[in-house]
Amino acid sequence: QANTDVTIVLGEELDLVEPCMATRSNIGRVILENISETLTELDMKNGGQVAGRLAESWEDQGNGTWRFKLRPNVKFSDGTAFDAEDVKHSLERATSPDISCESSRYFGDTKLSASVVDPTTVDIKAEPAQPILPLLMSVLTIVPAETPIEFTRQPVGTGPYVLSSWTPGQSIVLDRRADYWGAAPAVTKATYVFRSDSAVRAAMVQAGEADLAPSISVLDATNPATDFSYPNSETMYLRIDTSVPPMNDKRVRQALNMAIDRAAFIGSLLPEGTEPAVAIVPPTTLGWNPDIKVPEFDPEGAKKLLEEAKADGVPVDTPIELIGRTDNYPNATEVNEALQAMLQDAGFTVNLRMLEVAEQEKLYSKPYLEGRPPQLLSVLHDNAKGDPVFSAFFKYHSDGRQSGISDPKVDDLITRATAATGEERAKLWSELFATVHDEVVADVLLFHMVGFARVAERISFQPTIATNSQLQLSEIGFKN
Amino acid sequence: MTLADDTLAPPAEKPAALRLLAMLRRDKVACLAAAFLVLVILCALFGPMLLGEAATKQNLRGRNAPPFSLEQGWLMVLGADQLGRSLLARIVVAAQNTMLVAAGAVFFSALIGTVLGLFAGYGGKKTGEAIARLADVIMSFPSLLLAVIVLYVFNPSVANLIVVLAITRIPVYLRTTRAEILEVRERMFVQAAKVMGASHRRIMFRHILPMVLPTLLTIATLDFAFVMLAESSLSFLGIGIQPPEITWGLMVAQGRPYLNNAWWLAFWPGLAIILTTMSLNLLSSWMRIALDPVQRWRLEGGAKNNG
Amino acid sequence: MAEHLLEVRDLAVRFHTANGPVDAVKGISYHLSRGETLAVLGESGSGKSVSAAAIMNLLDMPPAEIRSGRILLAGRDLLEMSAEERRRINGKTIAMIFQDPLAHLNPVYPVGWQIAETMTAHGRPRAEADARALELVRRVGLPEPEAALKKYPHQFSGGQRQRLMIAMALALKPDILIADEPTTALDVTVQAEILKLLKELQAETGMGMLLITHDLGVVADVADRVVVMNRGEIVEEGFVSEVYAGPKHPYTRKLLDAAPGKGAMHEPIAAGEPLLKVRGVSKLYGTFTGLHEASFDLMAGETLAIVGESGSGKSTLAKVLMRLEEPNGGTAHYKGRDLLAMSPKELLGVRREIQMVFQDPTQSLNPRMSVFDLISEGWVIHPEILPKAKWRARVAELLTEVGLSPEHMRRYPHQFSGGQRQRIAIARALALEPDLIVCDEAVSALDVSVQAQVVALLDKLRREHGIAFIFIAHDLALVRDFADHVMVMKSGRIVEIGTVRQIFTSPREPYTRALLAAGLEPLPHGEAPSAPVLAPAAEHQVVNHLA
Amino acid sequence: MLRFARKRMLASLVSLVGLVILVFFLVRLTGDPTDLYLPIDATDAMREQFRANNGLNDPLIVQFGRYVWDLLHLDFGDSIRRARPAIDVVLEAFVWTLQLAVITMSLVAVLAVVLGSLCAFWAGRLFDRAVTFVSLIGASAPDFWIAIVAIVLFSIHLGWLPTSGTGGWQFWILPVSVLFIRPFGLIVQVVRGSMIGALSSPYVKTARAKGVKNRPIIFVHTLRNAMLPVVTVMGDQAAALLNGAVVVETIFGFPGVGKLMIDAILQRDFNVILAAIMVTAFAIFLMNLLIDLAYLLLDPRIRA
Ligand SMILES: Nc1ncnc2c1ncn2[C@@H]1O[C@H](COP(=O)(O)OP(=O)(O)OP(=O)(O)O)[C@@H](O)[C@H]1O
Ligand SMILES: Nc1ncnc2c1ncn2[C@@H]1O[C@H](COP(=O)(O)OP(=O)(O)OP(=O)(O)O)[C@@H](O)[C@H]1O
Ligand SMILES: [Mg+2]
Ligand SMILES: [Mg+2]
Repeated sequence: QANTDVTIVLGEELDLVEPCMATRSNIGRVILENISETLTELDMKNGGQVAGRLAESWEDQGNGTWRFKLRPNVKFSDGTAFDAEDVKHSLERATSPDISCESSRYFGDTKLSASVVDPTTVDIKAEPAQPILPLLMSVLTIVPAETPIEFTRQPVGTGPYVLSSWTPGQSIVLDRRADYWGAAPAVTKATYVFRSDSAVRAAMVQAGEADLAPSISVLDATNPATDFSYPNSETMYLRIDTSVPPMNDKRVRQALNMAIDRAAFIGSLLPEGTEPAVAIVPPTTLGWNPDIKVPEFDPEGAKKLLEEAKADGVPVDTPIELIGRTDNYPNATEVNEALQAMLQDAGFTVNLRMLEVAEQEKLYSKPYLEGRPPQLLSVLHDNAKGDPVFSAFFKYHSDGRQSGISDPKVDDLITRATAATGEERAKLWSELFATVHDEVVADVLLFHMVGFARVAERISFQPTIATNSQLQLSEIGFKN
Repeated sequence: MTLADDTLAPPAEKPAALRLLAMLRRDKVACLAAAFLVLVILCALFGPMLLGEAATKQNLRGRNAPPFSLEQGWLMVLGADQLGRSLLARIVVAAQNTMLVAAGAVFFSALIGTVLGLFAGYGGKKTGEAIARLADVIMSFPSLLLAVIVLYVFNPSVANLIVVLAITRIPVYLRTTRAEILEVRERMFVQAAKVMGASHRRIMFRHILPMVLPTLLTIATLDFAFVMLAESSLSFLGIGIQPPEITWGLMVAQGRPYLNNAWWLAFWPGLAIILTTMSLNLLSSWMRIALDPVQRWRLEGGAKNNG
Repeated sequence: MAEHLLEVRDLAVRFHTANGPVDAVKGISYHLSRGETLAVLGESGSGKSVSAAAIMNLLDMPPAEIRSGRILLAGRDLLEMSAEERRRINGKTIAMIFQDPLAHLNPVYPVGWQIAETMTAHGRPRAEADARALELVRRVGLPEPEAALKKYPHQFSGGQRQRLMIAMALALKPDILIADEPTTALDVTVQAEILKLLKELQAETGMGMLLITHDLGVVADVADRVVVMNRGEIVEEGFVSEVYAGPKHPYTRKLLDAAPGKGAMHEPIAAGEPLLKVRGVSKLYGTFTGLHEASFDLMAGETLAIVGESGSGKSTLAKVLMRLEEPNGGTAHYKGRDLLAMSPKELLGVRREIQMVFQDPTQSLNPRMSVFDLISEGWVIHPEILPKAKWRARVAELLTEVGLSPEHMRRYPHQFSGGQRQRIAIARALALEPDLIVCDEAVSALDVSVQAQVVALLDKLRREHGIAFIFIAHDLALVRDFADHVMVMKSGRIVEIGTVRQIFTSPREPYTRALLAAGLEPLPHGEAPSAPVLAPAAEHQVVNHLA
Repeated sequence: MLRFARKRMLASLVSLVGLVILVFFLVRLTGDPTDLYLPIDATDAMREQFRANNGLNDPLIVQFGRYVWDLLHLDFGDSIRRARPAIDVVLEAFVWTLQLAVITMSLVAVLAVVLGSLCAFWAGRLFDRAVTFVSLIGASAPDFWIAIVAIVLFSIHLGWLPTSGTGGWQFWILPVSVLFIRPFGLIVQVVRGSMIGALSSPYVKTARAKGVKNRPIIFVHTLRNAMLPVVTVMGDQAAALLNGAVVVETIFGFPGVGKLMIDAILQRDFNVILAAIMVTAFAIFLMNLLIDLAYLLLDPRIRA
């Protein structure tokens, strides 16, 4: 093994190597920006700015059309040149009904079409107009115009690496390209292997069999010299379905928020570095509101609120189901057990149910089951995209798939924020977060989670909030 | 024919149970095993009543407290778990669910499997063949899938768990019984029983079954451990028993990530599983000998070993 | 004192059981010289087999314990040798023929392999061993020797298995042969040949033979000296002629008195509607005809004896009648209904009325049931026979009647001697109070005094309760005393059938005549034979087994 | 015997068909893969599209008919997750599982039978107690304990063996050892029990009277008589291995069928589940047939 080769051990195997599925974190970590590049990318090192990658610049042409100037002299790994046609084809392919590309979900109901202006210029039109189109282009992986509209097993891209071997279930090997348009990264060859057990991943780095384990459990992060924590863009919260009594009473929801001693979790069941959350998106997101306060831990106050509600005939004694998902994150079961205990201390009757993915999924999304008891879904939400639009609608809008509230003011704020740009957009989002948190008390926001990476001492790598979904080999350096 | 008067008959022997007890007393290992099992059964019966409270009392500050320290009271001698609950109390309380699931699953699978096996081996050719093929099907039906189906369509209660685990273990008993019968039924004493007019049922249960039983018992005791651990992996996947209910298996599974920095979380419940299985097995090998007249001398006093 | 080949001094063996110790052998001494045949006569259960097992190092210790004694082989004490030394002696220097051949043959290996193993275990090359095995099988008179080598023990008849055991023991021409009831299952013609074979071997190699038997005729025929055992002790010892002429111990006298063949022959009862009417019953084992078109009648209260060559289909006939083997044709009407065509359900109805005592007693007793359970099982199945409260007493009574003691009811089959097991099997059959009992060599392992007692019991039952017997036996003297009709079988066919008197006084078929001629005369009481009472060898008609 | 085998094959085919029908309908009771496959923020149109693409909109019976029709053309359908023919995915994984199972079971068969027999021969002695003790711990200890402790010990502290993964022979040692433990413990006990009984049979006395050495008495005379339950239980354990050894596969990163099956079940990847079941069932049926033939070979008294 040359000393510029690295081995990276991942927890989840790749079931596909399809570029248009790179928004799935297990695929994205290997492919995104290593093999397949995008027009734009989110620069996490600089506070989450949208930066150019294959596009050098872009401008809004009005009525929903954006014009992208493409980087010249870029070659695909199969030797063909990159031009506007490729962008057009990539967009069409990703949105084609014939294959279920996942990246298209970011476009929602927006219709996107591309037209070639000249080989290095392309116009992308969104209907209805899409104020964050350049950000959306950070999910569109560019493939050559010849790529058929079906899932490929030989991804071709413009990135600094090519896929040189894939043995399903065992390993994937990427080799550095000589004719990459940008600066040559330090890593010449990256071998990805897969171990679902966190302890084994950690052990592999320790034993020198791997150089990087981008995510290990906090419990295995025992060596400060090699193990680094990073915010992993997941936010933990309890989703409340406010249409079911007693949850329809705001006091009850406030009591829920007050009953939980968030500080007690940090450094015990959850690692140091975990932040109490006041919004469903991480602080690096546009419009994140620093003025919102974390609810005080006040079990007595909670009890009082409950009594008040009870006096008004709210059935606060109805047993509430706290529904968690096993193995969702390290200590998931324990965290939920602790939540249950805290809520019970504040006077709630809570039953804990830990479910398997699919079962929890069934309860999480609409249509909700008829005749359901009051439920608290203990879930994680992941938004590393830097804009709340990917969360707000379906978490808080009356028509949102996973929304537990129905509030005209919230609906209005979401609609307006989605259409706005720039400062205006940020302001509206801030307002939305405050409303949801303090006026509506839509849910019990808990924590912004952190992940851990184990990095062998011979390499240098700084995990960021993006590490969950992509891992650019070019960011890896060698210490000597 | 006249009946001789009763004086001819030798005095009735000591009841079989007493004789077994006397034999048990002589075998120290088996005695220890039996004592441990009695303890487990007592825990299962009374544990939740006595320590139910202590087993759920959380204390995040005292989480993962190491074992062998009496500072926090005797309940903490085995240490505390991730939420600062007493491991000792939890193990005692968990004995109930654990035994319910394990004993239930093993009992029903052994019962159903053995009876089906008896029919497969001794019944008609057609039924035998059909039952054997059924065993094939069950054997190749992944238990996990069955668990997902049953526990998804119904809910993960102790009863359903028993059903799932029992079904998946049926084939071993079935096939073992059947295989042994194929041989035992050719023995002469089975024919002798037939000549006496013994019904199929009597032949199956009185003559053939006792020959097969020791082997089944060996398998069953080891299945105990298997079922406890299988149950834990189901819990781990989110389709088994779920907190706040506890079983040893679940405790083992939950302690797994802590193997490196708080070994006691998984160790004690694991040890409980091992000791239970080992006790059961030692007791069953003791029983195999105690119930076999040809072997029984090994356990009877009086003989000094001069061989 | 000259060194003997084998000398047993003051041997005492005790078994430890749940019900206290059992002293099976209480300090016996005997010796055996080169070329000599020492017969061990004795009551069933008197410790003959146990002392033999002690010589062979076959006692399980515990539960057995050798309390005292020495067993000297050419002056060296076997009991002080290492296990490995004794292993090397076994089979090569001392060989043994077991009493119960079916149980003692490994069921899963072909018999040829088992015979050859005696030789390969002592370092003989495989090919040589195989060749010798074939020769031995031929010598003991098994039909189709090549094919026989490849067959498994369960495919042989009782007598054939016994001959396989003999072949196995003779394989290495041992210095000492311990033969435990080697001819119990053999018909007289084959028995004569086997005895001749043993004697030839003795003459050839100077083999010393320890012959355990209850057959007075065989003792008179082949033994030089005899020891008589009773209840674990040797009660008399001497040259055969002396002992036979002037028995000193009361037990010996009783034994000699009990020799069968002296009573009056039965006169068959007048004809009527037969209890059992068998017509054209056949049984094929693959292509081999085990039984061919057997037909006969049996009246209630009548005894039909079946005699004939070993392997001639006697047991097969019995098993077919019991529906333990499915016949390939024929009918057997019992009280007017065809046994062979009954549905399993109907069969259960008549099971109780027809009982069988199997040829191989060990295998027919469930090893996990105590004697009480074994005998009372019939009443569990047919509760109408006896109320539960009386079971214990009745078991005790039955045991006494067959010459065992009530204490035995707590023991398990493996704790008995061969003859004792046979009696348990008889008691079990009697417990059901059947109308017809098929006795397959049921008394062949009993010493003559017990035999006489059991036969008298059976005869009494026949007379008083009208029980009919099918009595398979090779002991012609016994047949003569006990049977009403006699049926002679050979190669799966009935060759002759008639009243006892007719068969014994004017046999029609040459085979019957050969059979009668080969019979060893049991000792006439009081006479002191100077020479063994045996029909001259020249008169032996060699039976063609391949026929 | 050939006729017996042929008849059994036919009967097994019927079982296989039954199994497929059973699994086909049962797995569909566990929910729709759409929600799992598509992200939560997928639109209804996308969901509809996905269902249509994967034929999940048709009535069950139509789906079944189509499945059977394709099956008759040896088409096992595609994996939704992997967008590849399900059978390819399964066979790749099965090869690994089969190797693991065969290696493990061969070792178990030899070692457990030898040690179990010796335990029976020396029943109650120190050797017996020690082997019994160790085998019982092995058979009842959680396998991940052993696996993780083994990795820490042999890979990290001693550095003798790779932690996990696939490759040369070194990579097989830990997974095989961990897999080995449970069947070994169980079978040692079964052999021991069965042999204790058989060793007191009269034919053993005959062999001793013939002067046969202890080794052939144990391993030739007695063992074959005691083998029926042993072979059966070995079959059961082998079947469990063929169904996949999930813990070992996850920990050691072995791309076997167990992990594949679990993922497929949790992800409701129906075609993969069905294909995996058919492949493993076929192997298990075949093995059971071989075991039944072994009965006939082991004991001549048993009739086909
Ligand atoms: N394992 C045992 N446990 C207890 N008693 C036993 C055991 N084996 C044999 N005996 C007893 O020892 C005595 C001697 O038995 P042995 O087999 O030597 O008799 P035998 O003289 O060969 O009789 P037979 O002619 O009937 O075969 C018998 O009374 C029998 O009940
Ligand atoms: N299961 C079997 N398979 C093949 N051949 C068998 C089987 N059972 C018996 N035979 C053969 O059938 C013939 C008759 O056997 P059977 O047991 O009826 O003899 P028998 O007259 O009782 O002889 P013996 O007096 O020696 O007991 C024998 O030659 C035997 O080899
Ligand atoms: Mg005897
Ligand atoms: Mg016979």
